[in-house]
Amino acid sequence: MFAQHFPVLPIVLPLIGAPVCMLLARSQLAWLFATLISGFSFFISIVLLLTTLDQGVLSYALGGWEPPWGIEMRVDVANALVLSVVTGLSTLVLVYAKQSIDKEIDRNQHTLFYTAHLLCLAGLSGILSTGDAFNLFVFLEISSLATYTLVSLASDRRALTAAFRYLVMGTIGATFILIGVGMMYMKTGTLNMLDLAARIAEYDSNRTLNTGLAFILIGVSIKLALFPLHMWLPPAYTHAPSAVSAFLAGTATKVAVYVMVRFIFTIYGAEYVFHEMGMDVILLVLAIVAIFNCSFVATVQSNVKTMLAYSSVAQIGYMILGISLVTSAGLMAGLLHIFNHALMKGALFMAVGAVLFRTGSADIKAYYGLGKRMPLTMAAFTIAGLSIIGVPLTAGFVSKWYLVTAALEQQHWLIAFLILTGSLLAIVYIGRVLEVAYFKEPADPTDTTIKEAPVLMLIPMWILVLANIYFGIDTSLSVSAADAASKWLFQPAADLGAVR
Amino acid sequence: MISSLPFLPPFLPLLLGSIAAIFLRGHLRSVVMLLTPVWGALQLASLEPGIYWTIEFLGYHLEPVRADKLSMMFGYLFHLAAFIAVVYALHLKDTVQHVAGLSYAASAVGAVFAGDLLTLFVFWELLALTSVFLIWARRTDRAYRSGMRYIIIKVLSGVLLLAGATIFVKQTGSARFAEIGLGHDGILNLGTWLIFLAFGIKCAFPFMHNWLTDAYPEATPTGTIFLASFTTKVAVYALARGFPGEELLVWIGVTMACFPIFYAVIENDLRRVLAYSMINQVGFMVVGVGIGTSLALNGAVAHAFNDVIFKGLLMMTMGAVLHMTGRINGSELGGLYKTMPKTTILCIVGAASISAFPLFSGFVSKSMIMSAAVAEGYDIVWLALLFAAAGVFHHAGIKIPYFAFFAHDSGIRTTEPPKNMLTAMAIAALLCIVIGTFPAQTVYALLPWEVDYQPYDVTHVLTQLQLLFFSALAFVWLNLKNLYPPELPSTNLDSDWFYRKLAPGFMVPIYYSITEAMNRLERLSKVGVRRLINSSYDNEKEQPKGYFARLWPIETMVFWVALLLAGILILYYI
Amino acid sequence: MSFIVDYYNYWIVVFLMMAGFYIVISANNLVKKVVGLNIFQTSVFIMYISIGKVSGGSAPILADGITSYSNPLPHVLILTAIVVGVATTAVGLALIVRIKRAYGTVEENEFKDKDALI
Amino acid sequence: MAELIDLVLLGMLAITALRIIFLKDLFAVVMLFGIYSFLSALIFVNLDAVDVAFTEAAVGAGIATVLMLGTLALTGRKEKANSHTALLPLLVVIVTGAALIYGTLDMPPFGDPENPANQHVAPRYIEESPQEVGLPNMVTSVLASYRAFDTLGETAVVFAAAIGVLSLLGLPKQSQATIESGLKSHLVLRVVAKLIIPLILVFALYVQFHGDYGPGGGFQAGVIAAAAIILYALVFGLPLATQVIQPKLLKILASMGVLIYAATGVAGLFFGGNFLDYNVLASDPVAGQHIGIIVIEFGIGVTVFAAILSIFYGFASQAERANIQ
Repeated sequence: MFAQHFPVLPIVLPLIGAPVCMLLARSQLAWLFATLISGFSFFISIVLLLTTLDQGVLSYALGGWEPPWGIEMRVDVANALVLSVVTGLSTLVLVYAKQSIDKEIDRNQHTLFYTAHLLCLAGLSGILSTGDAFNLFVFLEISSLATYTLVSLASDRRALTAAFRYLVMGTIGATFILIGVGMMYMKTGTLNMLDLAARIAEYDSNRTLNTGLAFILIGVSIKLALFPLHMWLPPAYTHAPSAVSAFLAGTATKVAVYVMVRFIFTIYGAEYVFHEMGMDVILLVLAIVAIFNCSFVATVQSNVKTMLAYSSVAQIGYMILGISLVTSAGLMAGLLHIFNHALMKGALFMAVGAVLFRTGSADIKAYYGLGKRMPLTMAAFTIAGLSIIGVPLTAGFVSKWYLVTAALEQQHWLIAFLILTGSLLAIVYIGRVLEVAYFKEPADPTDTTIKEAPVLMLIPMWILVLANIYFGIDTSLSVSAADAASKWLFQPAADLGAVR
Repeated sequence: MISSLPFLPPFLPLLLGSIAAIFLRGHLRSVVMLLTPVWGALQLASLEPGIYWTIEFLGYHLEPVRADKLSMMFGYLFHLAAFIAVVYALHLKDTVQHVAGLSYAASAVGAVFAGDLLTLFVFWELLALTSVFLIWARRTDRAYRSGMRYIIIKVLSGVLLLAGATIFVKQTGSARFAEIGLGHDGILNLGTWLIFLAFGIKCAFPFMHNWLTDAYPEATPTGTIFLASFTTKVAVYALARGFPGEELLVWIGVTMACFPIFYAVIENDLRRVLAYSMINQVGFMVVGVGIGTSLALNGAVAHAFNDVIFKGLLMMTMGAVLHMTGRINGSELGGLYKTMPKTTILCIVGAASISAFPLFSGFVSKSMIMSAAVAEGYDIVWLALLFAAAGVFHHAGIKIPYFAFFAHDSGIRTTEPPKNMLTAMAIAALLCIVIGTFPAQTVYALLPWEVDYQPYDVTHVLTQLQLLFFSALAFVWLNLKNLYPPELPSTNLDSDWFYRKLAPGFMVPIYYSITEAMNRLERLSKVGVRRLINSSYDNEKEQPKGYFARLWPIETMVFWVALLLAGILILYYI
Repeated sequence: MSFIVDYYNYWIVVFLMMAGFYIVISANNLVKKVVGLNIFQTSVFIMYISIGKVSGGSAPILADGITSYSNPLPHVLILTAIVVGVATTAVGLALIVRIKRAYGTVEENEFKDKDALI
Repeated sequence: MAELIDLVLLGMLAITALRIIFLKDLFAVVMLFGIYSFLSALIFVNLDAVDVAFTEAAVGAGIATVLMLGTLALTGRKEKANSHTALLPLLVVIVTGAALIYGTLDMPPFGDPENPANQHVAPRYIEESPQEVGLPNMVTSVLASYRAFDTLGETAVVFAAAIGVLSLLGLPKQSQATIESGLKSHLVLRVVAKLIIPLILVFALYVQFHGDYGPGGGFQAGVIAAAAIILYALVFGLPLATQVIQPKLLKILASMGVLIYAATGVAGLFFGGNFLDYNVLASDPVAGQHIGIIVIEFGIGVTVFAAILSIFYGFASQAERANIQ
């Protein structure tokens, strides 16, 4: 009976869940409830993914008002894929959060944490599923506000300034998107994405639309932390509670990448954005600078969380690189990397969080000799780190492989070379941690309080690690979904070309 | 997707053995470790040639296990080598070395049975990762740093292989690892060249050989045995598979066979002498691969087979000396034959083999390569190889036993090494003699290409004996006249008076200046990297510095937003 | 003249937008940054409402004798945006209060030096 | 005429913004910002956006200003002198502005009924909504029915803001202690306040339920009702106010509002429609729309009231704490 409502459920469930969580008022209950809600959303997302792989697209008219007048939820392979990543990671993080939150956040704020988490999840799902440009802005703001709260919940005072920076940049980014949507509306009189696409295609090139696109792309670039607009991200991920870092690193910026893909490919059309405005060159240059600059900056960080945060910015560079190749293969590599990056960064941040849980520090000095004391955690860190580097038999290799082949397909030898060299920097920064963990003696060998992380933290961490290996070997699911998604995204652009 | 057969992939027994070694202790571990190579070899014997398990990955057909005569031969060789090395390592209590050694052997086996480039790459990297622990197991700071350099170069080789494979696979549409050849069509042949370079690094091509002479002498006595057996031989296998008949290889091989001789003669650390001699022997194999006729290829792989055994034997004797005396420099040793007579004899067998004395194993394979060179009209190559062969006798055949066991009496009194070491050496020595005496029943039976070759005819034997004789004469004469470079307590590369007297006057200075230039480049890049790091990391405050590494205030972030907006808008309007 | 009337609203919007931006960049005080952010957002509201205006139209509430109404859609959007704006402002101000308590200052160049790494 | 008013008001707005840039006295900045909001509300009225004007006046000029003043009370009212010059940013901002103004010249002219924005989707709202939804106020129709999902999101944003402020500042403890606070000595104020507060509450109820016919609705009503309690707290002190409306109750109310809204949407599912489909709520679609809109407007009102009030409580409790210290 409810199957036809599935497109809206991943948003509505956490949205209803959040106030209920607030009413539950007890930490344990709220945790259990939030995890269940998130798990159920995950289940629905998987069903959606399978359905869309089969049927193409699911449209859902909210309030029964047909699209250009009412708001439409439009789920296709592309957003179902990202949706599964977001809800899946959210569920794992919630399982993980139980103990990590107990230690990091004041007891009477636990319900607030779970409420904010569910709101954030609802916002992210809304951004992904919606087919309406303004509706996207509303959900963007829900997730952003919830995120500021989540970041500032940490006990460190630096989390406050980090959250404030994030708030200023996030608000500017969202407002930029609002401006862009306004300019599109001014020229087309509609807010529905498909309707927008059809009407924008009627214009050849128009200053208002171009300006709107500039605003949107920059706004989204702030949200996805594209170099040089990334500086809100490292402090936010460094000082946020571990569970929050793990969740955000795998989802928030990736959803923004998806938004960028949506605006470029579905609404404006790749032809318009790339060929008429040369946006691909700008994105390509920024992406490559992001990869090198931020990977290098990661190598000189002494705080492992900051290091991973910079590494995230570099990895986003890979995704944007894939998009800016303007081919189906490149886009597919970018989307695939969204999926794989969530797996590896989630695992890495969870491992770092586990170390923080036991040692109370994320500084690299805390990692001396940890290989013996927290073998499972460090093994997880090692495997996920290898995945970031792009070692075969891990998920990271698969996305790097497709990126390189996509670049080679276009005869971009230099880019392919740069992608591979970028991985060398990843070897350096991951290697630094592995070196001290396995080859250095602990600073205080008598300290017996440092032992393996609790089981409830290890389980989600290792699920992600095993997923890294699984999707590094059996790529059929992830690759076929990403492939279908990129073909799907390219298809409307082709249609628009025919209309013109 | 996976059509599995009831069989084990060849690398699995060794891998299982290494995993078992993690958990077992004492005699049980010894038994398991001894049985593992045997089990693996039996498993191999039951393996029919063919392709097993095709896997669909990233849209390409992968063939993780492909058995043919070439890979089978190396498969047997590696199991044999693993067995000898395990025997030699039995007295150790070091889990790291045992586990690393067996898994290292497993990756080598996996690599030679890899039927496609991706699988090859996986094992290629595993070879590097597992072997580096054999160096680190020495647990000295020097070994640690040397291992670091080793792993970096090996990973680089892997990255090059991956890059090359990606391009190659993309161009040809097939991931199969068969003959590649440098002349492949495509832009710049970049893919094939990268693969070639990756193989070259592992093969210790000139200018890429430093890792070998740097790392092998730093490993543990047993670790070096493992190291000497696998990495370069896998590379030779890969070259034989991928680039047979590539003429460039002939010249590279000749260089490899010749230049290490000069270093080997003046080197003091006897294990480093052997490391140089290893490059020299691999040079012979590379020449064989480069010539590319079935005789030459057979010679190359047969020589690889023999080299593992006699070089292993020599390394084991030196390892035994190091193990018993704690010293390995020629200047500190001498007169050991009094207390280590068995080791001395075994060492001489190894020396005879490497010098290609008739009836010893080196002879039957080296002469194949030489004959092939003559048959294909490479006269200069033949002459150079002859010179190299003489050089080998000089440094490995005479110098090693002479300085370690005879020469002036150093006064060191010790005993024979442990029984297991002796046993391992004895097995290897026995094999040297058996192969040298009955080549047709042993090595030749395994050769992948059809060939009819008889090493023991009058010309071959006479040529070789003359060569050896004159070489020995030169050594004696030089020693009597006190012209032979003295075994200095430290390595001194600046003693170039020696080059001018003995070496062909043009080659060494050229090589020398190129090395110098490379060193300078390396120094410069090191300084550059250090400066880059210094400029972006504040050591006093222990925090990053520099514009992009430190955190920007909000105003700067917002400023960049405005700047980017203005930039994009102006770009649009122009 | 009609040229000016046609675009005057948008020019002021751009001016306000940039003014808000400049305040965010130049102000040291976090409260003033928030004020700047608000000015920036309000300019966008004016832009939207200007889009929806129809000359000679009246407020979009059905009444007898009126035939021309202004466009109600931008009004709805901006109602939402205003609420979103005040929500962000509230959280931002709450953060400022906490920052004051933790650092003792709300001037950005002052708390920058108080931590090794903010 | 309308154009002339528009010109003048916008000019005043620009001058206000310009003044804010250079002022160092933050109290004056905030007051000017209040004026700025008020001016924009006037502009909105002039541009026929009465609902927006109402909200801007209540939220922008009212609540935002109160919160900013509350913050200033805790953080000090002087901005310190800036040590560095901001010439480069000024240059960049001017260049960006120039580029943007150049971009505007391609826009559809202001006020033209033929503009694409007024052509495609909007006509249906103007022409059909009185029949389809049955409300004279088209803004309410679009807000609560056509784009009800946006509005649900908006309610969630308010809820999220309340969560954020709660987690940052916390709520005041409901205390029986009679701490001397508020404006106890101002007898006139207290009497006037006692008279006005019930009136404000009645007005809030009017706005809540009149939103279907004139400007107004849940947002404005919630803010006004919250303003009444805020006024009470200012005059009689926070402790007394927390006894009237307990902080715990606010948490429940804020959650309940969102739940009421979402539950109305879910009800649509059970009656066989889509999420937020009101047509199915009653046998007659227009009656169904009416029920739906009244219920969700009520939900909005409750959440906004509770959220705004708890945000105020949060700030006020900080001020209280600062006073005690």
